[in-house]
Amino acid sequence: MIYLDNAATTKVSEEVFEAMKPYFCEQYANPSAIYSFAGKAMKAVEESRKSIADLIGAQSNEIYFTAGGSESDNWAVKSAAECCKAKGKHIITSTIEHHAVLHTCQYLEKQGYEVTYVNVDEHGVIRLDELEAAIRPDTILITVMAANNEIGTIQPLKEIGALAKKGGILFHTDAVQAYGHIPLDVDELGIDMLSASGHKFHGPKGIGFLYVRKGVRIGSFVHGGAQERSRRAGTLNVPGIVGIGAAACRAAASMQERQERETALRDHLIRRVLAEIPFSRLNGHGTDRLPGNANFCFRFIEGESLLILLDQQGICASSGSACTSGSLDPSHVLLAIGLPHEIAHGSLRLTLSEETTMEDIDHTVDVVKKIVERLRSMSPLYEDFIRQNRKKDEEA
Amino acid sequence: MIYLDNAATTKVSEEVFEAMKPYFCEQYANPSAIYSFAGKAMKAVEESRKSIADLIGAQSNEIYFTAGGSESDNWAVKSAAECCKAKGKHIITSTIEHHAVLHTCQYLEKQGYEVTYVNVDEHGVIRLDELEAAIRPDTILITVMAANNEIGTIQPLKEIGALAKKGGILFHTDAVQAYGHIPLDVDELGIDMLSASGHKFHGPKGIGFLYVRKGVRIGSFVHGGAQERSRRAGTLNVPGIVGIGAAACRAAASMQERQERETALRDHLIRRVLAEIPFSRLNGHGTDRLPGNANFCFRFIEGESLLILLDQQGICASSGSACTSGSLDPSHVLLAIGLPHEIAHGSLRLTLSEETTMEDIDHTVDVVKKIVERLRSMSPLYEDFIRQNRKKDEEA
Amino acid sequence: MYSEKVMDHFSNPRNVGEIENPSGVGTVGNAKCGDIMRMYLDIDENGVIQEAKFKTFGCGAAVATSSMATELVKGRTVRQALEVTNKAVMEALDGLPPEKVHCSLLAEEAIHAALWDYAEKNHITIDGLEKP
Amino acid sequence: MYSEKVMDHFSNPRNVGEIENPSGVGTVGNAKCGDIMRMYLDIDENGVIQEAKFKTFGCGAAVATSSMATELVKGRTVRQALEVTNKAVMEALDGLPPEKVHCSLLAEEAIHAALWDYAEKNHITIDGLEKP
Ligand SMILES: Cc1ncc(COP(=O)(O)O)c(C=O)c1O
Ligand SMILES: Cc1ncc(COP(=O)(O)O)c(C=O)c1O
Repeated sequence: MIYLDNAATTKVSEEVFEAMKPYFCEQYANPSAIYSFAGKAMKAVEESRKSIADLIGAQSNEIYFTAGGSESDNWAVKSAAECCKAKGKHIITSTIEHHAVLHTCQYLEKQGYEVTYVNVDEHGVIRLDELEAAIRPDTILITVMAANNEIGTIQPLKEIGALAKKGGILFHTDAVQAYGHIPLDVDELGIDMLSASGHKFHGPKGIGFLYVRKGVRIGSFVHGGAQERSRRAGTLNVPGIVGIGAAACRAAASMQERQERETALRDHLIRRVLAEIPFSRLNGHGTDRLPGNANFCFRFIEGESLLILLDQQGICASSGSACTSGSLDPSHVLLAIGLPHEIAHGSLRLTLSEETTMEDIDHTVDVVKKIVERLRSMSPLYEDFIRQNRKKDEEA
Repeated sequence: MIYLDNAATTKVSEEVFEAMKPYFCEQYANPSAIYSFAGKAMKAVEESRKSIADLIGAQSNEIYFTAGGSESDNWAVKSAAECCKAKGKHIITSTIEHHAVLHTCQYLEKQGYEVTYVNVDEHGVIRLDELEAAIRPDTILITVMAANNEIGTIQPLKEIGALAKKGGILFHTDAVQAYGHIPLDVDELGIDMLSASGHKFHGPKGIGFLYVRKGVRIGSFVHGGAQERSRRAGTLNVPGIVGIGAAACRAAASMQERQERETALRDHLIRRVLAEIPFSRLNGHGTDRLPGNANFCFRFIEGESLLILLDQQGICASSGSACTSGSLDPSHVLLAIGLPHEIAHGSLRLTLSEETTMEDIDHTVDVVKKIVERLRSMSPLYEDFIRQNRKKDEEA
Repeated sequence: MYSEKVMDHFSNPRNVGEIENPSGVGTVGNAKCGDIMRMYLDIDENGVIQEAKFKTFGCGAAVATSSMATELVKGRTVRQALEVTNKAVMEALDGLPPEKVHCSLLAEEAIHAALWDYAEKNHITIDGLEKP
Repeated sequence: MYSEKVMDHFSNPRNVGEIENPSGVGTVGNAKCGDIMRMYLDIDENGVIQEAKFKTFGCGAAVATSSMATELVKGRTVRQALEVTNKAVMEALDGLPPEKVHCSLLAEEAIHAALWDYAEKNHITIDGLEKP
């Protein structure tokens, strides 16, 4: 099997799993308890918190554990809306956010908030001039993702952070795809809140965190016990927390090397596909993109068929985001960068990990090539296109 | 170490851990993906859902996975409030709920809802007459826990369910302490929503579920992807889900045997403590209590000191609930059953598991006895009490 | 997600291709929704479908339903072909996931569209066939 | 949660007990809040604290601060004992968790209460000592 769907989820690294292991059947204490058995679990929790904070230049006490990226996004956006409503009810976001942010914004619209969805350019980069123009006196939150999950485009966070600061507006970023993959520094970038999820960087599923800058007010999302300084109730998921901490540690240690290696593989992949498969295009930015992300459109074919045939060849890939598979709508991200529907339907996302090899890439390109040919041979759109071209040729 | 804090959390059973293991580093797929590698993960998720549903006589599609008991409680209560607000804004609960329910109710009060907190009797059983009298035309939700986490009292769910049904009111129960420990059947008991948490019955931390009866409207708590029939966004925590399913399976298979065994040990513990330690009392109901729960008050001494000294003897126990440790207030549950503050401060909760032995119990009683003596010898309250008694004797 | 039959018809679709000078050809669906089916029919003077071919742009279910639809109409009379409903196609494929049922509707429409074209070309009316 | 010093003074509290006919005894705190401290002092004719004993109902920190407080006042003059503030007790214990700081305040109050009793019994006033 060649697994090229690392943006959907990653394999838990063996080291991370080894770190988690003792916390299931041995160090199983509830860390909030008073006895020394629980103290060991609490120590592990706090060590994890520190590793996580270190990677983005934050303090331990600015990290709140959650059940994943979606909860972090929901919490950040809903809580900012709630806490700042005296100031105003206007939120700014982009058209290419993950559904965890978009659907939360739509929910808030029903609650009487106003949301401006700022457009992106053809590479998926937010239009900073539009963003600046959207800022109003009653704007309370700007939430723009660090890097897009589908097309991998990295956003100009520093510029957004500066605009937010100038306007005295909270800045949240969904860094679920970026954290652990590219360097991020909350102070340098002016980020007030940041969401991340363990399973996107070789940590476990079901654990994530929200960074909240000291001094930024944040309400509870889950009410109950006094865990996480009374901000997020629920018995701490110790193995999960240890796992995400270990994954953060690993990510910090190997960041540069991984980035260079994956970027080289990715660029090789992109070069080969564009050169060898006609009527293909790269979606997202040519260089300001996640090291492991390549996203293509192949005209005249549809994504799901492509994915199933790839699966039959042992290649795991995706089209759009995993959680919207089965939906009939083409990706909102591809539409936002200006692709027509029929082209947006024919997308393929290949996302690499540290384990991906050059052989994997080359084999995948060979297979994709054949499948695209096959699907085109049965595509009425391709038939029409060829006929029209022939007609043009004859007329000329 | 003798671990008698199983109401705070339990050890993940080896079988459960074995079941989870392949889903970290091998079957790590995002189950929402389209390729067959993901199909295996999804199958495991659905098998877990079935095991969980079976244990309470529910259908698979009535089970929604969450990050734990607190999230389930928050979701159930907030969502019922939101969905039914056209009918009314009145909620009924009890005075001895877990903070995950109580604090959520308090939050809703700030949002304009009205909450009636029904009292319990001296054994911690809800006063059904008060509950019935509290029902109004605008009552939308009754939320009463299945069994209390501190004193173990089991509530008359069937009677509550009948009252709810009669009034056309949703009935939610926090079964975090009960699920997997005592038989529960949602149809028989008339339950519309039920919360549970994996780590309370030898499953993993960070995973729970909410049962929602078919036909009951429920809003999203976490907005985003289409997971859990678009009701709870977030990449599925596959290992956690497999773990809680395996734990449910195990619990189902051993329920009766465990119940009998733990009840016998518990009753032995209670008998010895009450017989051998003067000025001690049992909190909660004599028989309608969780098989593994014993809760005592020892007059003239304070709980935390007792816990630390027990810890020094290798015994893990708690006083009040784990998540409020460090708080200065005595347990709201002990106050609700009518104990004065100074007695409520001196409580000890010992909660058993299937691994607890008679030797553990006997040793614990011996140790508790000595510690209580020691703490009394340094207690000014005990000094006063003895003096007064002496005086009375002399006067007599 | 898909039944074995669907996977079989998707992986080894029957009757892919075009027919030169077909008796009837119909194209349904649109690229915006992600599914386009084109069906070619070769119908002899007795009104029997001698050959059916298709081209489809769409998901696995779209390809499989097209393939199955061509199989079901081949050798049938025009009248019998009209009875190949979306239900018939679905049943022949051992079912489809709920979100893919529209693909089987598309297959039914594709048959109708090709038959309509055949009827128009031959200036006949086929009872029970409406303009697609 | 607690420092080693706190644990030591909690596990092996110094000066637990009563003094028969003490020069001064004071009880502070209340059972409602979960902490009661009683301090007994034996003060000689020169105003030097010869002995200090305590009884405490309360958490680990309450016991440890009582124990430390008795240690700190023993052998001191009444004036010096007045300088044993909650800060001094906390520092001597290498700190307390934030939610337990009130215990050290209680220890300071217990010293003051015992001294007040001593002053009343002997009809003297001690500069800087207020009625607890
Ligand atoms: C009765 C009850 N409800 C809710 C909870 C919360 O569960 P969790 O800590 O798994 O979120 C607990 C345990 O902490 C509990 O005992
Ligand atoms: C950009 C982005 N945000 C949020 C999420 C949600 O994270 P999770 O599925 O861990 O809740 C994802 C991934 O699914 C993502 O890619």
